[in-house]
Amino acid sequence: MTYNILILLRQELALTVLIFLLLFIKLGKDRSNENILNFINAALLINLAAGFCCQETGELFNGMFNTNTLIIFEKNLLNLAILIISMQSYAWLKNNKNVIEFYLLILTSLLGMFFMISSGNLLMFYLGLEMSTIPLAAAANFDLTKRKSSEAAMKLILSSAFSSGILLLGISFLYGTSGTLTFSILTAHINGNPLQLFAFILLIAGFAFKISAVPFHLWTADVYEGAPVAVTAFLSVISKAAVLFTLVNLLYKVFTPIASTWYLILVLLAAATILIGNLFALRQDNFKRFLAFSSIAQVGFILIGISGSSQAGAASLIYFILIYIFSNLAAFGVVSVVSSLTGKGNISDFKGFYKTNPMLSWVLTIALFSLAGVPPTAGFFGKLFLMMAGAAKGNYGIIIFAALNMVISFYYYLKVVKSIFMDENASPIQKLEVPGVSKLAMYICVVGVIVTGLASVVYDYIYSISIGL
Amino acid sequence: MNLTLLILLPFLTAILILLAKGLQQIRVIGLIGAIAQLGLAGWLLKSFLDQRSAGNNAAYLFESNQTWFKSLNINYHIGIDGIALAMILLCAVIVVAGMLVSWSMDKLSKEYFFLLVLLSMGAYGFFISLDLFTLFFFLEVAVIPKFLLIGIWGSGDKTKSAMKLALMLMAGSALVMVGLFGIYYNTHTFDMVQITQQGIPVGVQKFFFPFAFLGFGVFAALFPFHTWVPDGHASAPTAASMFLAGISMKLGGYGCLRIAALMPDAAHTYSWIIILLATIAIIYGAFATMMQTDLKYINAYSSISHCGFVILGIGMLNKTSINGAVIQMVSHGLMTALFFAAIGMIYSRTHTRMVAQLGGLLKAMPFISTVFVIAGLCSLGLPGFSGFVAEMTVFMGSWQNPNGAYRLATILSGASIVVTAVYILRATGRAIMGPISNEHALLTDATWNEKLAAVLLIVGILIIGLAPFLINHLIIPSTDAIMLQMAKVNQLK
Amino acid sequence: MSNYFYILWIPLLPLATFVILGLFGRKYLSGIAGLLGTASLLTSTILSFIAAKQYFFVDGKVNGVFQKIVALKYTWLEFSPNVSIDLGIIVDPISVMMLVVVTSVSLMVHVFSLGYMKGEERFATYYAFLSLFTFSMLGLILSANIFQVYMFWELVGVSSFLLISYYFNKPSAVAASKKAFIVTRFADLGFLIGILILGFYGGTLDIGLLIERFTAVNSVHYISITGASFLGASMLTWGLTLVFMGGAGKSSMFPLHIWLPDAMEGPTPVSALIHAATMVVAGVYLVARMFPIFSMDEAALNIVTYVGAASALFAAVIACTQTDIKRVLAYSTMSQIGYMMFALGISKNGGENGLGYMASMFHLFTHAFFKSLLFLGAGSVIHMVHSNEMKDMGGLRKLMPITHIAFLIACLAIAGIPPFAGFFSKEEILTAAFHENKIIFGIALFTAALTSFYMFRLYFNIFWSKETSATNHAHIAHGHDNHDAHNNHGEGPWVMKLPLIILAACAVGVGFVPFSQLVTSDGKALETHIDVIFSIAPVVLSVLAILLAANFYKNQNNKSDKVASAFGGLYTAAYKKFYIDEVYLFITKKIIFPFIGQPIAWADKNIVDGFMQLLAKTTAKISELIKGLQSGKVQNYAMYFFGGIAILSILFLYIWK
Amino acid sequence: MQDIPLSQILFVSTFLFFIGMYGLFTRRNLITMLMSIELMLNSVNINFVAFNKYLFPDNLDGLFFTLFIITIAAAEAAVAIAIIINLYRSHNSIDVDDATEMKY
Repeated sequence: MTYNILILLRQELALTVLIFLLLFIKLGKDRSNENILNFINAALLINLAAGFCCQETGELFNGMFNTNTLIIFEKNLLNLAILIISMQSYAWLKNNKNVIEFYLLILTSLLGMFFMISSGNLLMFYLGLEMSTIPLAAAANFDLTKRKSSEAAMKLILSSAFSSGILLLGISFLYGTSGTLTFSILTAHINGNPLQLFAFILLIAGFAFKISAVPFHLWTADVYEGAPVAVTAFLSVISKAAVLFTLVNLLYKVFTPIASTWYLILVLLAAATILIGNLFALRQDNFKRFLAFSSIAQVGFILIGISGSSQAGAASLIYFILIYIFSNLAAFGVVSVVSSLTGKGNISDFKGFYKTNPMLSWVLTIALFSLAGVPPTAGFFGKLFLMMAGAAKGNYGIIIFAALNMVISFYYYLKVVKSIFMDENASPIQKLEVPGVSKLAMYICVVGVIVTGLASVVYDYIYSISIGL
Repeated sequence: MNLTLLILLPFLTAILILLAKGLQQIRVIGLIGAIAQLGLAGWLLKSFLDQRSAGNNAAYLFESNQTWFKSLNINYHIGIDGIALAMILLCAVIVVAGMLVSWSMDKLSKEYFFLLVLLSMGAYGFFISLDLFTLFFFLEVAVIPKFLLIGIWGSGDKTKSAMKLALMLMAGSALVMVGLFGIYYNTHTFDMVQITQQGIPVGVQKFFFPFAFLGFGVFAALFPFHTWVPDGHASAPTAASMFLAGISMKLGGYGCLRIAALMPDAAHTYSWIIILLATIAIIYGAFATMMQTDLKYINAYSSISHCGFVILGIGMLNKTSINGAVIQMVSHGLMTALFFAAIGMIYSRTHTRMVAQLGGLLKAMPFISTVFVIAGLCSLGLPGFSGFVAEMTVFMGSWQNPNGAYRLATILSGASIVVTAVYILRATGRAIMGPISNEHALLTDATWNEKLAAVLLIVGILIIGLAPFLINHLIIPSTDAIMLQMAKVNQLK
Repeated sequence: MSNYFYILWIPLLPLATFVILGLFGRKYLSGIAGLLGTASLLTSTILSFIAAKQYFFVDGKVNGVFQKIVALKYTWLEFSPNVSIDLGIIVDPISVMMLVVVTSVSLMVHVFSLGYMKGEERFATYYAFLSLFTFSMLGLILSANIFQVYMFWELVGVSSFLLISYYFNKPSAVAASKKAFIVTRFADLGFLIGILILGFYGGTLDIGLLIERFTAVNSVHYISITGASFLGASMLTWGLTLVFMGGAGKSSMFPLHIWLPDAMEGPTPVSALIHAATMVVAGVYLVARMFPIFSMDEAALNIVTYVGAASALFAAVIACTQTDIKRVLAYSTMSQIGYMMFALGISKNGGENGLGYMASMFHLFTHAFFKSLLFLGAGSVIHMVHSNEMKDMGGLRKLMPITHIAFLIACLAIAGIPPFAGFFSKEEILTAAFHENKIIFGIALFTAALTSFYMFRLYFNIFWSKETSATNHAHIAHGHDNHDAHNNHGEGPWVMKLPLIILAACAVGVGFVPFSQLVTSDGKALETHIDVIFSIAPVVLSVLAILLAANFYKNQNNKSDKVASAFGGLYTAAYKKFYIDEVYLFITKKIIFPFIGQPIAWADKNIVDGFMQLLAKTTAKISELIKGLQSGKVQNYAMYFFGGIAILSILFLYIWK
Repeated sequence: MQDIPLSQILFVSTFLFFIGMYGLFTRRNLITMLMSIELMLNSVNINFVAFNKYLFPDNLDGLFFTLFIITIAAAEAAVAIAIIINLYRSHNSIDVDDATEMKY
């Protein structure tokens, strides 16, 4: 039994160990930030590598916690993401005295996500969710002196508390109508009676809030803008990914009896999300805010993919998340470097950026093209497969709608590229000294963006491990 | 003969360009790469003809089919028929010419040549792919380089034009995408060969044909989706306009042709709409051209008119007209590239493209003026040049349709050749002939690279114009095959 | 039937010359370009004479009928299995006759130009273009395939364009060349559609086959094409009429004639070659080539007839009033071609009734010589005077005797005074007209009289009238072209005199060619005789006209002005060419441009493109409108959250249960 | 005790929930808003307990859930209050409407 625990919980345990190590380091005599950061990055790298080492699957605590190949892979994705983020925030954290607290917060939150992903029970799910949310709120406030930071944290904590209230109400009604919290048993009791449907809607609303789908998305932009870049990156990639994984898990495994209903809900949410996300992204000048809305639009596409409710649907979701990690983090990487070295964070500041920083410009450009879904970057494949999965249902209205919205999204992505390459600027951002680690992270992202798409083996593997409805 | 070389070679060139230092190295590498590509294409032609004469009558030669995305049944399936080969040759020629005319591009030259090569790579990939997914992939690969080329190296209101072009083309490819999904989910494959074998249910065709066809139509500057053409061409740097009009508009025409071949029933159902739009494009483009005052705009609008012939030929759906469409694609590619090259040379010297500000250039720069006149004569369909062959074939083809309305369309399109004569001669008479202004009198004539580029294109034009049986020999078997497919699929219903 | 393959060289030699001169002439060969061109053309001329001899006198005739021989046929562009453009060479009486005409006139012009264009900067280019034109013209007359005709038709047009705009820095020349090309292009559109019609119903583009199929009354093709009708006229009529439209355009028949007078902007030898002897008769030649088909369709023939007659008269009237000598000649050309046209129109196919056909061809033949002679004469006059205006001339007979004599002969020839060439051909035409159609005969007669009047008006104005000396010509000289360097060169070098002499000899001699034996509608020899009684009337008429002209213009006086004022409106109308140009200008400048071109250009910018812009703007506006959602107030966010739940619940709990 | 039907308890809890929501929507004071959220959570707790007691008395899922909610609510409140304090440092106010720099 204990052996089993050690094996099956290894990824969680690894994180926990790391967290405690950090605590001890904090208690011990203070070391230079560089060493700490290098240590952490190394540790995260090991953690990532270890994640792939063995594929034991099974369940614990009579079904409260369970892992399978898919879940392990998902967790590895998150490990990869957090590694990249931490590498990229090097420049930002180098001169920050609370570096360890930052890692404590985000690692705890990641731990919570791991539990959420592999939860087999609503209680466990709720615990994981909150465990991942609450530290994030604190992390959002990490720039203690910045007004925006604290405002962002306030908005995040309040609205997430509200949403978890809603979520809990939903869960309570589910419990009331089914009498169980365990997924495996729950499925049998799903019979679409009004109260249950209502409960389900509340649940979905809770999820929609986390993945910031319209109209539950309004916190996103403000929080992204206010929070430190690293936290924003974390929010926009990792927490979203984790919640999406869980959502797919729930929808495809638990709520199968009311599939027709949630298909409709998803389509509605997707349409609204894509449209609103695009329309808002059009107008943004603050880079993080811009990325926030663009990521909202991306979620819309993801929802279309999920709505396909087939093996391809799940696969395309995970595949897209992988690509999204690379492309979005590449973008955030550049932004974080620029903002931490110059304090500038507006798109208009990037005018004439290519003249001074060709390398960063190309990274950013490739990232944006990948987000826009332009070949040969992986984003093209990701988006295309999501749409294909959605189209499998034969509901072409939403596909056409999404396709036309893609054009709008092209507009704003190209607008950034335009200001980087084409706009003249008397005083562009000066030549930046990018720390080696961050550079490395960016290169990883770029390579990922290029390779993940063209190398079909990635997708085929994901497809083979993912499950359909 | 592995067709993948056609993609690998540009890829290699691009890499080398990235590694190269200094304008000299970069452009030399670019040129060598382009010439190698041309040689490759030539060799391809040779081996193609050998195969054919050896009695290999397969629809597509040099086929190779690797699984790409196994789980989605997406394959990297390549192969060429005569039409694709003609297009590939066209690209190869234009790429060499483009490299030559941009010989002295000193602003961000590395990126410039890199993007040019990337663009050509997309085009090659597009023409060799037999799998709709790869087709679509390469179609979009070719879009972004255009955006950057126009936006960075362009002139005039460049960013706006670049944005407009990119967005409209993307909208086009979005439509194409929807159409492709429709095909995919009703045949469970992207493979054109398989699709033609099993056919597509008529209802599906009727619903998805418009998306796919109009989508490609945007690329082919089909009315009313042509508005990206004038601004885009006018703002682009010379080589980019050559590629744009010479290659990427052909992607559209070729795509339309393939789609029509895949969905014959829908094509027959909607042919009247296609023909209507094409006729409008032809006439409308011609008259719009008559009103232009900027040389590049003149050529851009005339491209709309000429590409109308491509769509017209496809819409008429008979062998001759489709032949004509293909020949027109090649011919227009060469001719318009030549035109843009000449305009670029003039612009680089006089720094104006306004017809009214030019005059009597024949005195100062006889070579360039001659090139200009030749391009003009080709564009107004003078016998001996490719334009004549192409347009006449389209006319003969479309006339074969006894339906009165179609006849009318043919006659109207025929009338456009008069208008063409009007605007070409007006431009020539004003810019090339007439008295020359003093500050232009001292300008120099073309340099060696420009001459080389022009000669290359002119030779291409003349080969088609003087010996059309050659290109016919190349493409007619393929058009026969296409007609056969369409007929077969019709019976299948 | 022996081998005529060597005829291929006749067009190919000029082509070769064109290529060589075009590529290297400007740089390397500008010295010897003229000689080169002349030499190659001389060879072609000799070859064509050989061909003529062989065809007419050796083996062209098989048991009394001249055969149509297809000497070469190569499928150049195949549209569909049996419809294709074949490059071919057809050898039959008219083509051979035209071979002779074209090559010899062209040769004369080449020689003449050696002197006339001497010292031109683009001398080589000039000869290159001349060769190009000669090649295209030869290709045109040798065509066995109607689409081949069309191809060379276009080439002829473009070479004429290039030659007219030879002085490219002269805006008027450029304008003229544009006009010429565009007007003929418009006519060619008709030709093209005609070809499409005939080709569609005939199932072939080969002229021989077309004739075969459309003349056989019970062939499927004939039935189908006559059966199909549009706006009341059968498709055959349409096809032929449209083909004729092309011909009319090239031959500057009314109302497509407007380009010809302006085309005189080109160098005079060019006008002599293209706009007098060869290209402008292409239309006549085309109708003759298709004549058997034309003869199957009364309506089409009538159109030919009346257009021809109208042009003949119309042009003659105008010619009486013009003062630019080249324009006078241009209009006279038009009028003479009108003659040929209606001669064809009134003719029937074969036998005695084919007289008109034969006469037309005969007139074409003779006209080529004396008209080119007239132009070359005018050329040397202009060369001397540096002006096209009559008022700058007069009394030149002393200064340029040879030109004077040659010109006189030509005038007599065109006036139809026996025994000059024009007399015979004109007689045949008049006879044919007399037998077929009295109205036409009347017009023809009147035109003949007018012709001799204006020709001699021209003659007297140039060579007699006011007595002036060479010296003060030098003063009036305003640069007609870059010759101001050398003024008093008399009649120019021998290369300019020689052609005049030769052509003058032809103008006298060619009338005695036994034409009716050689060129007839059906290839059989046709017995004709000059009916003296019949020919009195026209001759007397023209003599009277000549005397009138002499009376008006031999010495300076104001009689002519009196008469002019007597005619009043008619005179001014004629002087203003009956305002046809203005009509065209009005249609193009005032209708097509502002009412078609500009609206479309506007619509493209504002409606089509505007729509795309509008989409973009609307999107931006909407996103501006809804930005209030993101109010920044966390409570509103919560409310929207709740609202979302409410909407979903309503939808799924009450509406879509 | 048994004669209070479930529906009435649910009524109470729902009422509580909406009171909380109303408070959240209307109150401007951050602390009060936090309290309103606590109200909502508590109503959920009532739900769980009630369901557990009335419908599924044989196992204690609901009760446990309640316990966890309470703990987490506490943690949440702690963090929230920390944040609010920090907000007060920078904004000198805990009025929610003063913290609306970021919008649109």
